[in-house]
Parts: sequence; C-alpha cells; structure tokens
Amino acid sequence: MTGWVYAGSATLIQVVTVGLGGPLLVGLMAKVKARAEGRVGAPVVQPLRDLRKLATKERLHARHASPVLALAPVVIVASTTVAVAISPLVSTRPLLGSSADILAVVYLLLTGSAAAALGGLDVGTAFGGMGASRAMTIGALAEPALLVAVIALSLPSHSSNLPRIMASTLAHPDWVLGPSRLLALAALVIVVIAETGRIPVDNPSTHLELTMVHEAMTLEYAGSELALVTWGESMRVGLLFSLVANLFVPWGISTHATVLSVVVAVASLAAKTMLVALGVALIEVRSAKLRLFRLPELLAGGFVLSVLAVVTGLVTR
Amino acid sequence: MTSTYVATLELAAGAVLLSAVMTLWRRSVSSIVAMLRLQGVALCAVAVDLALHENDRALLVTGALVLVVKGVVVPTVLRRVAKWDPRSRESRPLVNVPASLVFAAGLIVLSYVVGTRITSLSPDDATRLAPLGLATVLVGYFMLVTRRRAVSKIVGLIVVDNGIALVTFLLTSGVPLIVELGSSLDVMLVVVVLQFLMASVRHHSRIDALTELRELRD
Amino acid sequence: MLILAILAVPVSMTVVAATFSWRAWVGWVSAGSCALILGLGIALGVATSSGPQWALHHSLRADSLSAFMVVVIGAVSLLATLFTPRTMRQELSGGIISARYARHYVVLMQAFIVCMLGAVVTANLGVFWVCIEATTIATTFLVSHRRTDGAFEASWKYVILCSVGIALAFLGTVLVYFAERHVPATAHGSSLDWTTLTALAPHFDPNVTRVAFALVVVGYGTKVGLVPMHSWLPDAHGQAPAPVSALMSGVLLSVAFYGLLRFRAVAVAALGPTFPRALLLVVGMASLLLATVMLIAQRDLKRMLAYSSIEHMGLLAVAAAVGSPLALAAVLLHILGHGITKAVLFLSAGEIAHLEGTTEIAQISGLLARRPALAGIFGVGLLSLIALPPFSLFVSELTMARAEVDAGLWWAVAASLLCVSVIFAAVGRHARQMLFGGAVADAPPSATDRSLVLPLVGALVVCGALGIVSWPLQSLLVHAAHGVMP
Amino acid sequence: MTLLLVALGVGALAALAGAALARRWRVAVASTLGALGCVLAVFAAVTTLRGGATTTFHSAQVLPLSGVSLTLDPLAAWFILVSSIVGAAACVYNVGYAHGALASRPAQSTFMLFTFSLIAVPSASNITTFMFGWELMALSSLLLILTEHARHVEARSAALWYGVMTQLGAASILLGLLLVSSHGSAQSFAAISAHAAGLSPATRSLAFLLVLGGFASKAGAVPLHVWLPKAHPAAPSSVSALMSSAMVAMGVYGIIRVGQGLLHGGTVWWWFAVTLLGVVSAMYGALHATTSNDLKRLLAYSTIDIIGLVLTGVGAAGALKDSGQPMVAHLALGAALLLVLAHAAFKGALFLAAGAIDRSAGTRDLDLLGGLIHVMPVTATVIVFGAGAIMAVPTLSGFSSEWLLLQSFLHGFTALSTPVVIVMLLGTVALALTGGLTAVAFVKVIGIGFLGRARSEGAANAHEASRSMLVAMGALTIPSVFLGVAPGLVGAWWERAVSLALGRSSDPYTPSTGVVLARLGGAIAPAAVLVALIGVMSLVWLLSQNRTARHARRVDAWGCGRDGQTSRMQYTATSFAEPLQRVFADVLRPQSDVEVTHVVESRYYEQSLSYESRIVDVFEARGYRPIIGWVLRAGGAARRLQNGSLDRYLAFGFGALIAILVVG
Repeated sequence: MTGWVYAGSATLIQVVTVGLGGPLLVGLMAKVKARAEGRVGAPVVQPLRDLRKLATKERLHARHASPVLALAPVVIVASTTVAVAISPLVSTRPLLGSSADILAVVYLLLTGSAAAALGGLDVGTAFGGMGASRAMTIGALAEPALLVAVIALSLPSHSSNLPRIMASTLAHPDWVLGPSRLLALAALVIVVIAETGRIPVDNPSTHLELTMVHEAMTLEYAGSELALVTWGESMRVGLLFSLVANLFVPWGISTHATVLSVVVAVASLAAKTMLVALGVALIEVRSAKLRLFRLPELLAGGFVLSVLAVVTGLVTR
Repeated sequence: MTSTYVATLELAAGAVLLSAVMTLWRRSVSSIVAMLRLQGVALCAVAVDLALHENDRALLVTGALVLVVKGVVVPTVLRRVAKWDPRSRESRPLVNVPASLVFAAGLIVLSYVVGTRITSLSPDDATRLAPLGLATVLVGYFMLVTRRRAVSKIVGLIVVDNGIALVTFLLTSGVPLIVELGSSLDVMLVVVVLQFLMASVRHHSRIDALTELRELRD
Repeated sequence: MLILAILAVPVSMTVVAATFSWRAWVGWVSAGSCALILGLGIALGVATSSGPQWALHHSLRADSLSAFMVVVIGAVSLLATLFTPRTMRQELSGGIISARYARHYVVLMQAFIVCMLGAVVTANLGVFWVCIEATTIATTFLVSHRRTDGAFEASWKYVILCSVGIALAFLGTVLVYFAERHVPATAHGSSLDWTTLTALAPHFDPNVTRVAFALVVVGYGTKVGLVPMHSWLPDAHGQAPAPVSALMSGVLLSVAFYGLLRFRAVAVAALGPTFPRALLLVVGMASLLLATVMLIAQRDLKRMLAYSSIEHMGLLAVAAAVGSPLALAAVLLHILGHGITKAVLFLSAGEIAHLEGTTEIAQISGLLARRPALAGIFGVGLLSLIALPPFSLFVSELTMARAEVDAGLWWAVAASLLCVSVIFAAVGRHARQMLFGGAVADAPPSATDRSLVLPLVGALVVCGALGIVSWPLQSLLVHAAHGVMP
Repeated sequence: MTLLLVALGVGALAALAGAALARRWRVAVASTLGALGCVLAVFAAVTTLRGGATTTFHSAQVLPLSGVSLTLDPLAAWFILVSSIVGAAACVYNVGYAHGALASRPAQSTFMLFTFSLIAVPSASNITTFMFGWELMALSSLLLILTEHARHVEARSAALWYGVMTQLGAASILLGLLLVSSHGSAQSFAAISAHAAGLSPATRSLAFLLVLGGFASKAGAVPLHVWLPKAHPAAPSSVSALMSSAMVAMGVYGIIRVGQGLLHGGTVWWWFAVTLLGVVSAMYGALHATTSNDLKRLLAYSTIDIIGLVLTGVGAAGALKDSGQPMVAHLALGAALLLVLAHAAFKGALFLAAGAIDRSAGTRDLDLLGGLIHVMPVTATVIVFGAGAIMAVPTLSGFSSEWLLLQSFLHGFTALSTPVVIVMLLGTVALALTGGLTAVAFVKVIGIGFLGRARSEGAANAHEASRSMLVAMGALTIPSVFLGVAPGLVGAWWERAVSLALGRSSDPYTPSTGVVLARLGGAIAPAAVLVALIGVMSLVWLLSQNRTARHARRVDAWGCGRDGQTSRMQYTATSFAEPLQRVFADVLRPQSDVEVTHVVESRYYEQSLSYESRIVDVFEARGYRPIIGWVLRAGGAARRLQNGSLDRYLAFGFGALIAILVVG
C-alpha cells in the first residue's frame, strides 16, 4: 500500500515540479542571456506571470478554424504531462513506471509536436503552415538522433525502461564517463536544443518572419489556449532537461519511500536542471542562429554521434 | 546377272545424283526441267532393276508409277507452268553457279560420310548406294534455298523428293505400297497446288515471280 | 465401330458439302457433325479406358491418346465450324469471295478435319504421314481462300516449307523402317505399326534411329511450328480466314505434335532418353526464345497469336523432352487448353479484324470502350493464353514445370519462365494498346450479337472449368500419357 | 477447416452473385455474402489462433494433375485474420462505394474473387494450390486496377507494370519452390519441409533467394517496389485497401512460410538480406511518402515504409534464431506479425477514407484539398486515428508493434555474432529514421488535407461519405485502436503463429493487457497510459474553460495583421514538404521547371509564372527503364529473323539438316 502512495505522490510531485519548474527554467535562461548581453532582463518568474495573465484572457478563434485549434493545446499539454508522469525524474518508481519506456516518452513528445503542427495549420494562414512545416522538418531530423542516442544509453542495462536504466547507472557509476555515454550526451544535447527550439535551431524570442519556427505555429492562438501551448512548451523544456540530467547523473533521485529522499530528489533535480539550463543558455549566447537549410548538417551530426555511441557501446562492452 | 544388276543399279542411281547436280549447273528453265525428266526416268530404272532382282511385283508397279508421275506428268506440268514466267532463266541465284557446284561437291562428301554410318547396318549392293540418294536430297535442298525463281524452287523440291525416293528404294526395296502411292500422289498434288498458285498470281498479274513476294514480314 | 463412325461422320459431311451449293444450313450441319465427332470422341475415351480399340483389319487403332486427340479435334472444330455461316456471310456480302468458293471452303474444312482424324486413329505411321501431308494440301487452299496477294504469298510459303518438312519426315520414316527391317531375329515381320515399332525398338540400330528421329523432329516439327522450320506459321495464320487459323493453330499443330510424341516413345526405347531429350530441348527452347523475341515488337494482331502458338509448342516440346508420365499428362492437358483458347482468340481476332478493317495493332485502340463484349472475350482469352488461373493452361504449365524440375532440368524451367514472363509483358503491352489505348470515344458502346458471344464465352468457361475440376478428364490424361511411354 | 471451407464457399457464391445478378441487387447481395464469408473466415482463423488443432483438407477432384491441399495452422490463421478483417470492411464499404464501372458484373465478381483469394493463399499447402491462389490474387487485382481505366488513364500503364512485376515474381517463387520440392508428385509443403533438410546449402540458398525475390516484390520491398506506388493508387479504393493491407502481407507471409517453415531458417545471410531490403524500403518509402502529394500515392509509399519495418523484424528474427537467441527471435517475429495486423487495420481504414475523399471531392491531390474536417467530420476522425496509429502515437496500434520491434533489437544486441549485431543496428536506425518522416507525411495529410481552407471547388463542396462506407472505415479503426490499447490480449495468438514458424521456445510474454516481457525487463501498459492521457486531457480542458468566455469568439485570422486572407495564401502540401525535399535532394532528385512569361511592354514585369516540380522514382528511372529499353531493342532487332524471304526460311531448315547429319 505504501508503494502505491509513494508512487502516486512521487508522480504528482514530478508533474508539479516540472509544471512549475519548466517555465522557471525558461525564465532562468532568458535571465542568463540578458545578463550575458549586459541587460537586466525580466525576472525569472516572468513566464509564470505571463501564463497567469493569458489564462484569464478571452479566447479568440479564427473563422475557418476547426475544433482541432482548441484541441491541439490540450493534447500538447496532456501528452507532455503523461510523459513527465511516467518518467523517473524525482523517483525511480513513479506510477506507470513500468511503462516508462524510452520509446513511449519519445513518441509522446512526438505526439505533442504533431499536435502543435496541426494547430498551426488549422487556421490556414501562410505563417501557420510555414511554422508547422519547419517544426516538423526539424523534428523529423532530430528524432533519429534522439532515438538512437537513448538506445545507446539503454545498451548497458539491456533495457529501454528509464527507471531501470537509472537504477543500473546508480549501481555502476563507472558507466557515466564511458565514451559511449559521452557521445550519447553530445548527441542528446543537440537534440534537446532542437526539440526545445533554442538557438542555434530556433530563436524563441523573435517574431521575425523569415526565421521563426515555433512561434509561427502559435500566432493564431490567444488567451488560455496560448497559455496552454506556451506552458506545454516549457514543460517540454523541463522534461527534456531533467531527463538529460538524470540519465547522465542520476544521483539524488529518490529510490525509496521516505519524505527526506523525495525532498532531496526535488532539490537535486532542480539543481541539475538549472545547470543544464545554464549550459544551454551559454550555448545560446555564444552562437548565432543557423539558417534553416544548414540545420540538417547539425542534426545529421547529432545522428552520427548517436550511432557512434551505439557502436562504441557495442565495442567496449 | 548379278553384275548386270549391280552395274545398272549403280548407273541409274548415279544418274539420279548427276541430274540433280546438273539442275544446279544449268540456268535455263527448260533444260532444268529436262534434267528433271531424266532424273525421273533414272529413278524408274532403279525401281525396275530392284524389282526384277527381288521379284517384287509391287515394286514394279511402283516403278511404272514413278515413270508416269515423275518422268512424264511432273515435267510436263512444270513446262507449262514455266511458260507463265516471262523470264525463263535463273539469272540471279543467291549463290552463283561455280560456288554452287563446289558446295554440291561438299554436300556429296558429307552425305557419303553420314550415309556409310547408316548403311553399315546392312552393307549389301543396294544399300551401299544410299549415300547417293542422300546427296540428291541435299543438292535438291540446296537448290531450293539458293534459287530464286518459283519454277526452280519447285524443281528443287521435286529433286528432294526424288532423292528420298531413291533412298527409299535402296534401303528398303520399297516401303509398303500405300506409302509409295501416297508419296507419288503427293508430289502430283504438290504440282497441282503449285500450278494453281502460279495461275492465281498470274491472274492478279501484279507480281512476276512468287519468290519476289516479301510483303508478309515482321 | 466407334473409330469408323468417327471417320464416317466428317467424310459423309464432306460429300454433303460437295453435293449442295452453299447455304447457311450446310454450315450449321457441318457444325453439327463436329459436335457429333466430339461426342463420339468422348465415347471413344470411355471405351478405350479398358484397352485400345481396333478396326479395319488392324489398320485403325485407337488408344486413350487417340481418343483424347479426337476430343481435342472435335472441340476445336466445333468451335471453328460454328463460325462458318458467319464468316461466309461476311465474305459473301463483302464481295471478297463468290458462292463457289464458299462451297470449296466447307468441303476443304471437312476434308481437313477428316485428315486430322485419320492421322490420330491410324495405326500405321506411313498412313499418319499421308494424312499429315493431306492436311497440308487442304490447308494450302484454305489459307489462300481469300485470294488476296497476301493470302497467296502466305500459302506459297506455307506449301513450300511444309512440303520440304514433310519430305524430311518421310525420309525419317523410311530410316525407321530400315532400322526395323534389320532387327535381328525378328519374328513379327515388319510393319509400320506404332505398337510393333515400340515393341521392337529396343533392338533398333542406334545410328540409324538417331538420324531418323532427328529428321522426324525437324520434319514434323515443321507442321508443329517448331524452330527452325517455323517460318510459315505467322504468315499462314495471319492470312487465313479466322476459323481456319483457329483450326490450324488449335489442333493441326497439336496433331503433328501427337506424331512426335509417338515417335519419341520409339526413339527413347531405341536410344535411351538422352538423345531425344537433348534434341527436343534444343528445338523447344529455341522455339520459345524465338517466339519471345518476335512477340516483343510485334505489330500485327494475328501474327501475335501465331507466335504465341510457337511459344506454346516450344513449351510442349520441352515438356515432352522430360517424358515422365506427369509431364506427358500435362502436355496433353496443355494441348486441349491451348486448342480451345487459341481458337477463341483467333475467332474473336477475326471479328475484330472484320469490324476494324485492320489487324495492325497500332491502328486498333479503345476496343473495350467501343465493343465491350468482343473486347472482353478477347482480353479474357489473352489472360488464358498467358496461363493465368483459373484457366487450364495455368495448371498444365505449372505441372510441366514441376515435371521438368523433377527431371533435373531446372535451368530449362528458369529460362522458360523468364521467356513466359517477357511474353506476358509483350502481350500485355499490345493488349493495352488494343483494348484501352487511345482516346475514349463518346459514342455508346456497340452491342455484339449473341451468336458470336455465346460459343466463345462457353469455350472460355470450359477452359476455366478444365483448370479447376479434374474429374473426369484426369484418368483419360493419365491413361493417354502412359500410352506414349516407351 | 470446415468453417474456412464454408467461408470460401460463401466467397464463391458472392463472386457468382456479382456475376449473375441484375444491377439493382448485385452490389448489395454480393457485398453481404462477401462480408459474411469474411466474418466466417475471421472465426475460422480465431479458432485456430486460440489453440485449435491444425487441420488439413485435400481433394484430388479439384485442380487437375495435382489436387487441392489446404492447411489451417496458426501462421496461416494469422494472415487469414489479416485479410479477412480488411476483406469484411472492404465488402461493407463496397455497398456504398461501388458505382459505374466498379458496380459492373465483371468488377463485382472479380472483387469478390480477389477478397477470397487473399484468404485462400495463406491456407494453401501444396505448390499448385499456392500458385493457383497466388496468381488468382494477382490476376483479380490486376483486373480491378483496370476497372476505372476510362477515368484514370494512368491505370493502364500501372496495370502493365504491376502485371509484369507480379508475373516475374510468381515465376521466381515457383522456381524457388520447385527447386526444393522433393518430387513433382510430392509437392506438398509438409513433404518439402521434410525433404529440405537434406538438400545442399547452395540449393537451399538459391531457392530462398528466388522465393525472396518474388515475395519481396509483392510486399513492395525496394528496389522491387516500382509497381506499387503506381498500382495501389490506380485501383478503386476498396481494392487499394485490400492490396495495401492484405496483399502486401502475403509477401511477408511467403517469406516467413518458406524461409522458416519450409527451409528451416537457413543461414544468417538470408536474413541479413531480408533486413537490408527492409531497411532500404522503410527509409525510401518514408521519404517518398513525405514528398508525395497524391493522397493514395502517399499511402502507398507509406505501405512500403511499414512493410520495410516488418521485413526488418522478420530478418532480425531469422538472424537471432540463427545466433541462438530464440526468445528474442520470437519477440522480433511477433513484432512483425503484430505490425502486419496493425498495418492492415490502419492502412485499410486510411485507404477507405482516401476513397471517400476522392469520391466526394473529386480529387486526391492534397494541393487541391483542405478544410475537409468541416464537411467530412467522420472521415476526418478516421484519418486522424489512422494517421496517429501509423505515426506510432502511444496507445494506438503502430506504437505497440514498433515498441516490440525495438525491444527485440535492443536485446538482439547481446548477440555475439557480428552480422546479427549489424542487423540489429540497421533495424534500429531504420526505425529511428522513419519515425520522424512518417510524422511529417501524416501531419501533412491531416493538416493540409483536412485543416485550413478548401483549395478547390471540389474540396469546398465535398460531403460526408455514405453510411456503409463510414461503417467500414469506423469498423477498421476499432482493431487498430484495440491492438494499441490491449495488444497483450492477443499475445498468445501471435505467439502461436510465431512458434509455428520458429519452433517452440520459452514464451517471453507474461499475460497482461499490455505487453510485459518479465524475463527481458520491459513492459508497456498502453491502457493505463490511455487512461492517464484522457484524464489529463479532461482536466486540462476543464481548467482551460475560463469564466470570461465559454465559447471562443470568432474573428478573422490574424496572419501577422494581413487583411483578407485567401485560401491561396496557405501552405500547400508541396511547400510543406519542401524543406525535407531539399534536404534529401540527393536521393529524391526532384526535377523542376520554372516558366516565366514577361509582359510584352517590359521584361521587368512578369505576366505569369508557372512552376512545376516532380519526383520520379530513382529506381524506375535508373534501373528499370534501361532494361525495358534493351528488351525492346532486342525485339526490334529480332524482326530481321522474319524478313519475309522464303530463301532465308528455307536456309534455316537446310542448316538444321546439315547439323543433324553432322551430329547424328
């Protein structure tokens, strides 16, 4: 019985942590970028404030829109939430942890992306189509790298179950610095940047027609629906950062049912993801956005890195 | 008696082959037909000679039939047919006459080599000569292939038939009568068919010689 | 008795046709006589299942194989003669022929059928030869029936090539006789009976028999349409009236092939299987290959069908080379299926040629939209011809392939399957042009009359049924196949 | 077996009804009988899959010189299940869909013949029966492609391509089977299986390669796929559905039956080849699917993609079995089988829906569609579910099977043999590369075809499909969802089929609604995930309904402030896929023409501008066209043999005579 309670509460804590933490991470990155550029920048909690404000605003739908426009944000948020719920972020034993397969998480995220693209296409404006097309292209190119990279991570533990991978990493600390892990980490970082729409892949803070990707899809949203889309996007950031952090440095995660361990886990997760966010923000600061048609090179590089990671893993086992 | 039989047989069989070669040599249609007549007579002589030697009355009848059909009817019909053809000479054979003769010599050697393999089964006086018949067949066939005029072709066909008849007489002293009857009948019918064809083409009067016909092709 | 009746029916029909001048009823009666032959053939098949039948002092002999061939001849000639009134009407009204030639036509057709029947029921291979020769004469006149330049050219080539071929076959026959006469210690006396020959064959001199068999294969192969003496076939089939083409392609080739099967049994008994197999394989594969390449760029509808006959005869020769009971049974089934299918195709092609005024493939297009019934029959016939199920050619080709692989000839199967596939492509391309090609006309599709459609559809249904149901034909096939095993 | 025979009998009746009845009754009666027969076949298959005995039927009275022979074992039953489910749906669909040429006697009769030949093929158990069913299947589908030849001119050449490819394939299969058959008389599969062990490895390998060629072509594996993107779109949609979901599965069935069942697995190289075919097909198919604009062509390419993944699984199973990992091999083949069934359901539904769109909008060109969700809401829902399944959205059927596939690859990496590991690596890469591309393709289908605004009159005036068509599409969506939510419920079924092919092994599955691989350490519980998803969605939905406006206010689209948005300003399917097309230009080799017409007065102003872009199949252009050219040239050259000269004809015979005399 305690197992159920523990799993349930851990799941809830994960969802709340990522739900609140995601926007905070986005805010943090904006802050870091602003500081690095010599500006003061908005407070770290600004994204949360924006969300609250948007949630109270009027819902506006374009005349030619279909129910998909309203449904897409819900799907985005729900799929990301479920992915968060089943992944081992705070605890290695969340509810449905046995389903926390890498493939499940990847395809849940893909479902979210597809829903976002469909939302963008629904109104039938040029920008929506442009954003959807670009986002799907980037997603299609990033996905192989993502999948193969996580396969590389799952090779040593012979399982694609995330809790198992973390458990066996905890048991074998020496794996962390293996060449396979490091290659996979590099690939994953590239993928995460692409999937979360950060520079050099996309610039989330611009509405410049020629370059925007994700923002183009959300142009037709307003009010609570815009809030959902944005929130889903930041939860995605939170989830991916947490996963990267936990897959490589799982220490701190709660493995048994004590309050202390959970508190420690939340704290360590926050610390780890902040570090990741810091790193990504620094990359953003130091690089310029790539042209759309240069992106394949970057993502192909990520793919090659991940395949290398698998091969190295096979060779060095 | 035996020696006369053998001498006559050799002479007649040789005459059959010789007349076949002569048809290759001559160009004018009338002399080719004459050679054919000679060949029919020689063939008849072979049959009669064999019949007398073996006391085979059926073969005697066959010999008479051969004389009538191949010595008389066929050449006569052919001569009539040839009259329809304004150009009475085989002017442009596919292989010219000297080369044809050389080729014929080669064919005769070939039939000798092959023929002895067959006749070694029972090398008696008559069977020994079977290669001559085989050579006649080949020479006739060669004529069929290389001569362009319709009449020449028919002559070639008949030479082939005569050669086969010679082989038949020599190897088997005549197959059962009905077959022989059939074969002679057949040659005659072929001639009738040919005459009909020639006449028909004349009737349409658009094409000079049947062999020039090359409308049907892929 | 049955054998005599089978010969008597068409003979008396020939007399009738020669006596009366052409009327439509003569055509219908001749069709009736062919139906009677078919019935008698089936009766003969039942009668011979217990053993061969003899007639006329052992000069006529019918075993299951003969009975089967009579059935084939009956079936195809029924189909062909059913079209006699139609063909004559078209030609008379078109001013192509005069009434005199209509009478000639019926007489010759019947004489042609008599000769073929005679060939399959005679016990004597000399008489067989005479019958085959006689078919040449009858068909020469039938090919030139329309008296056009093309028809004369075709029949001229036909008669010359076939005469040469048949002469070679005669030479082969003579050599066989020679070999038989010199069988040591023969107690039976010599005759040219199939049964006697087969019994004595093991004692034949191999040198003589080898040459004899080779001559027979080339000689009768001329009539079968096998390479190298096949060249008359596309011309003659292309120029003859459709029912004549149907009969020639559907059965005449097969009747000649029947002779090859009989001779093969003798040759195998005398020489062992190797030489006959090699020879038949060579001519069969060569025919198949030739038909394949010639079909690719074919431009004429009827010539296309003619080359397809060469293809099928090649397939038969390859299967006969194997000579196992299974292969021979398949060969026979193939003969029947091919006969009916080819007859249907030639008859419908004749109708197409009549309606379109041309047989050139490039000038025929959109048939399916304009004449759905006729084009449908033609199309389905082509499907049957390229051996697709449920038609019987599929089962027989497959069984032949099985038997060939069984005999270790898998490379031959591979090659023939490749050829058949290329032919599929070629025929398919031509069919696309004729059936679908061109712009679709706005005119409503024209109906085709029932007297044309019913027999052809019936024949195709029979073809389909033969490919699915094995009773009662199978036992006849197996019996007949054993008849030509050495 | 009795049930199956009855089903086939009902099918024959349906074909007869299609051929015989008057137009008024024809379609309804034939379809009803057809659907009934298919349902009976489903029962027959399920009975066997639930552990019923393997049954056989033989009769010498059918099929001359060989006799008909049928065997219903679990492997056959699985594929019968595949074809009869889709068959039943297609028959129901037929009621509302059959019009014009498709409602004619020949077409209806052939349609029924096709449906039931798909059911007969897996049950055939001797060479003749198998080839008979196989060719009947090919022939009937060939004829059905041609039914609408008057409307679609391209159907003619599609049919020819298809016919020739399938004929070559059948020839190859036949030769391969004959090579390993012990005797012409002993042509039953049981005899072949018993005999095959004693054959030389070379013979077996040659036979397998031949058979593989034929079956892979039917399955649409690259490079033998060229007919598929032509033929599947050209057929009427009820037929396309059957072709694309059941007929390609027959190719997979053949590879499994012959490679594993009759030849007992052979060597690892066989399966390496199968995997390679699968990987290339998956990537090539996915890539072309993303850039195709004809809806049915896109679906056809996506079939190549999915079948490629299936073949990867089949290849992996063979390789793993060979390397001594039977349990993982079971997993891989199980994944392949599940994917075949899932694909049949969702691809069937998608093709049927495509037919509904084609019928009502008059076009299947995505560039001319748009906004259909407003006028065809049910069809749109079917498409969304189908696309979701094919994109492997968790809890839909594509996901569960692809997950199983990945599990087998993951555990296959433990193999010690290098080729096997390479097989696994290739499979993983294929799975990874196709996932994203498939998502692009199907987001395009939904987003361009159904969302946005209508791009043509036809699309604007489209209407919902008739009831029977909707029922058929909806019915096919059910198994597609079911296999995603509770694949474990039929786990024992596919495990029986797999065991028949690979031999018994320790069962990797633990009973559950999801799939639990206790001994391999992996599990998915799609049902729970589904509950969670629905729960969260409802919660979010409720929370987002704020006080100010329960219903959203309708306004003009903003479009960055651009007034008067028209439907021509939307992204089209072409522009949607353009970035990917540019990325993969080296593989796709798109050809484009731009034509600019200037105003007469000045070259600086353009009057009109036309742009045309097309993607030709590289394999067709570089591989097949040259061969066709050679064959045609050979045919042209051969005409000289028959030049009309009698002298030449006689010379052939003369040469033969000389040869006889010399040789004899």
